[in-house]
Amino acid sequence: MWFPPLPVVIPLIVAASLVAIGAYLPRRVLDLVACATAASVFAICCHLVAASADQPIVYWFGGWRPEHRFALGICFVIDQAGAGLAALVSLLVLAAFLFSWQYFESVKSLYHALMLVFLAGMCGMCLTGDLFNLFVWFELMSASGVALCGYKSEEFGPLQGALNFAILNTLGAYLSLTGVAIVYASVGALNFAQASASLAAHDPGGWLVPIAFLFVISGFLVKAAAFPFHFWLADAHAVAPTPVCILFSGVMVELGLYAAARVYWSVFAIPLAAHSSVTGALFLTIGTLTVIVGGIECFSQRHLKRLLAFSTISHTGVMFLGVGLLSADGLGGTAIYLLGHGLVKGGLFICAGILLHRFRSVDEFELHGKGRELPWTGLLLLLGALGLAGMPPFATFFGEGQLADSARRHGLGWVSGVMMLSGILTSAAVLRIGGRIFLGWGLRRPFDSDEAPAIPMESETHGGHRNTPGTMWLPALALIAGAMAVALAPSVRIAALRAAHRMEDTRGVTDHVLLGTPMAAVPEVHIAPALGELWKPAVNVACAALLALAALFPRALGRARRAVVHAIERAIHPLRAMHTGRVGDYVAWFILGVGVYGAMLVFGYRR
Amino acid sequence: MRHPGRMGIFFTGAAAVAALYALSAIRLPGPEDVRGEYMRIINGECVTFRHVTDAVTAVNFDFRGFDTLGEEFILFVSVMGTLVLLRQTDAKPGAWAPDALSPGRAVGASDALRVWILAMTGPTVLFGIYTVIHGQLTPGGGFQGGVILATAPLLLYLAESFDVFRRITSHRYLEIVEAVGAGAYGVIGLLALFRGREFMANIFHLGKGGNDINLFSGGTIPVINAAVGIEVTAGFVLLLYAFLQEMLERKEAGS
Amino acid sequence: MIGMQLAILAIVAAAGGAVVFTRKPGEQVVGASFFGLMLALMFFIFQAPDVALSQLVIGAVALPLMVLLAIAKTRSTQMRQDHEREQPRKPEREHGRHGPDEGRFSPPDEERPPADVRQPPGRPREAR
Amino acid sequence: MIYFYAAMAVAAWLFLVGVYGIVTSRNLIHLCLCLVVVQASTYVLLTAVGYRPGGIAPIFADVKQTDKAVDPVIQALMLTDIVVEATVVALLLALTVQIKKKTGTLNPDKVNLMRG
Repeated sequence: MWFPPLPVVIPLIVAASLVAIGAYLPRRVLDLVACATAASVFAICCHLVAASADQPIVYWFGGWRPEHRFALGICFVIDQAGAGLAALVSLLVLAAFLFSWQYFESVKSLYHALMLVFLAGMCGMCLTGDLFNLFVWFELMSASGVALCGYKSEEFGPLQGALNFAILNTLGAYLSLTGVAIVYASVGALNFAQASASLAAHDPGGWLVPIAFLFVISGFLVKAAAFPFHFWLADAHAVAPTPVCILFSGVMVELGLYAAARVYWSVFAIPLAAHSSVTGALFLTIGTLTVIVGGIECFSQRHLKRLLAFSTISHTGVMFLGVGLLSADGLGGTAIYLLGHGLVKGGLFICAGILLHRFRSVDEFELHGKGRELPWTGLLLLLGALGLAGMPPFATFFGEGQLADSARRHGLGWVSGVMMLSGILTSAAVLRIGGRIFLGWGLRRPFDSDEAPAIPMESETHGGHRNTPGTMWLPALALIAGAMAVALAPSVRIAALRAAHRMEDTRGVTDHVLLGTPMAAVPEVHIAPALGELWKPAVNVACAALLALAALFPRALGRARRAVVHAIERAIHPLRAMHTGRVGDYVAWFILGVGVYGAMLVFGYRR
Repeated sequence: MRHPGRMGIFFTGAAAVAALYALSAIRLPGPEDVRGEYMRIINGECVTFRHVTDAVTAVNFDFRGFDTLGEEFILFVSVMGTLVLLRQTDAKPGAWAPDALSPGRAVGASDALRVWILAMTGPTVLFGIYTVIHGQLTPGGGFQGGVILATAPLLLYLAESFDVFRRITSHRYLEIVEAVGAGAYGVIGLLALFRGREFMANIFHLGKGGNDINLFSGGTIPVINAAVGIEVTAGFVLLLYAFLQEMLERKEAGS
Repeated sequence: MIGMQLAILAIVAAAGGAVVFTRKPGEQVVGASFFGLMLALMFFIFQAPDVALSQLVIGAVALPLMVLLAIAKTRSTQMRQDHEREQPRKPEREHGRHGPDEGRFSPPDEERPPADVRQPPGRPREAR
Repeated sequence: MIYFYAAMAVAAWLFLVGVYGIVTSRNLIHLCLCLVVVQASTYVLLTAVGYRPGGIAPIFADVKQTDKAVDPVIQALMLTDIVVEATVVALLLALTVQIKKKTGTLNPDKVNLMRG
């Protein structure tokens, strides 16, 4: 059994070696080593996906297998959901390394080392089966993420972004650790399976379990940019170097969501089973608020990277809705959606990086019409916008279809409406900015004087900017094409649903980990009929296009313009005013969010 | 948002969070027999099966050694991140503000005092090394001893000058040492794979008989402990170095 | 024993509050160092000598040291910036193309209305 | 058990007072030290969780293993926690120093690029 620890261990050892000898190696060798490492991690993760198809792989570090049903050591519990996510992570890291081939001309090996440690932390989060180990990888991911976010420390923007990122995430991590301590205090176990079994057998009663659950996941909610913990994300993503943004938006945020879902199903599902409706309502509330706030904020941005960051927030909301259905098919739909979104968002950020490379700006108004030189990048951006809208054949379409189907069967039809809202607002924003940049449509100056921040950016590259190197547009093309291709094969969708069934089978996993009992076969999975849903993306794209056109050509609204603009501003202003850019405010919102969601759980559980 | 709004939000949330703490406290701690099991097994096994007397070290480097690997790299990546943020790469000697060269000299400390500080360096190093290598027997270990060792060069700076500090703590060299310390941990873990065991399995000789406990018993534990000690020493010296150099940069000092 | 435990917990609580409510970083570092020391003592009293030793070297020594160095650095930066403000200096970098956003960097010590006092939402924007 | 409730109360106090400090902070270095106070709340909680009344330190050099000892697992977790603290603060201080250089102020409310 060689492979399970390697996705974490290989990048760590390579990172250490790069720091030790990297200064004596030429830049290209560093790039090659880094790419080779990411590629081999990708290959190993793909192998793990295949190997865990039948039964989850349980790997006990140090050979400390459970004695008398008691887990002494740390284990990896690798199922298809975790391994698949780790594969997505390593694929995006590979894309980021390719993209940064022409980037950061002056860097030494530290950039590569930080990225590899970041990769190791994310893989560890995907695969682990231990509460404290999850916290350790979470912290490793955050620490390397902060360092990467502030990488361009000669500018001010990255510094503030990294500071807000660090403070919010650190606070969240401490609260998570508090939750872990509470779990340990009540059952004396850190292993997921052990804690789940003990909590089920000795429920401490009262509100202890729901509160511990909330504390544990609050760190992950911060990472997942759930409302009202989301403020840091837009600040950090807007200013981080582009290759880092690919990872931040493509997978890091989703990993927060994954960790929350994983902790719920691995540890808390049985003790909280009697009140699953309350837990579901919590996730649905978070999801709805996050979709709306992220979508509206996204539409009101002019800075392309920041716009994409808010779109990520909105789409995370969709995934929260999927998790909130608390069902296997909802979770499977979320997995498909996550896959599609990660790839599309990675591709879109690369497009932003290409613009930054060519024109030293990602500002909507500064770039007005300049994109005419870059029709292919524009096409990729258009495709990305369609992917955000959930157009077939993008994976987001199939994921959304699955989620809508699952929601309908749970009597929560309104959920699909909220999901459509996210698609409309975010793709409208991308279409609008694309129309302005690549077609030169619309005004050259902001129509509204109360405009969104135009964060000064410096180019990340030196030298000639006359052309776009292949290492930049090829990854973007590959990612967006991948997002289209991946879910076309029904086998991928079936695998996602089966993985979700496995993840949801708490009791089966617990016995499998502690006793080695094989898990029961996965029941027949139900793929939602996709073609009947075709009207949704059509409506999405039509609404998005109308909205984008209205924003580009407000005069076409004629007499109604003043009233419309006025109404929209009234709606948007409070949200914009919330986002003050001050870390003290963010922390206050964080505490309020924890308090309110905690109150929700406490009052819900009394029923 | 104006300040009062922020405080309103905070106090509302804080009241609720305080209530959450209180509500969870009334049900804690859980039944003794349930939550004491982990502890009982470890306390019962660490001497007999691992040949170490410090159970905390046994947990850190053996039972839950994989956590410590992650933690090592948290330290590693934070040091690298701090260096990146402060951009300590190519400073040249002589770029320091003259009055900052030595706090000892700057405040006009007598030679006797400076000699005394210098003389303290030796015992500090000895104590640090002692703390590192006795980690498995008595309280202490790679982390604690490493930080103690890292303060030794600082004493040199206090007594002499930053140039002396710099000379014995070459930046490039320290980075290599830190990386080797961190990487060694992973490599020791990998060795077990080549022996056909799980990652991080304790494959070295644990000790003879049941009661053979000394500085070298415990198999991989003392080796990992030493690697951690090296990494922490180098890491903290680098951190102090980065901040010191940042403070002393003449260009910024406005002199 | 229990009396000692409660006493050290009370001291830790008080010292933590003192760290927060001391607003001057220079004085605060002293408080933080004391706080770290008290935490180490608490670990010791609660039978955690390993942790106590770590806390002693990190919380009471290494961390305050780093903070002190950072304070010293920011002071020297402040001196330089005060020095430069007396003579007109060239802007460090062109912000020109971002026109309206230059004002987002508030210069130090300059009293200006809080940046978030914005146009109330109800008023039509076009009038401005 | 009284020590446990006292510790829990102290942990809650440290968490909230530290966060209060962060919310009201006008100086980034002050803010970093408030974060240290927040983290200390997890130390206090973990210490109390690991403690057993009448237990001794889990070091069996001079005592037999059968003696009652406190929880070594929690102590190992705390060691990790303490190292994490130092490193996070180092990163934040590095950011602080750079922000001071770039903007000339340490007040987190005065530097603000990310509004709206």
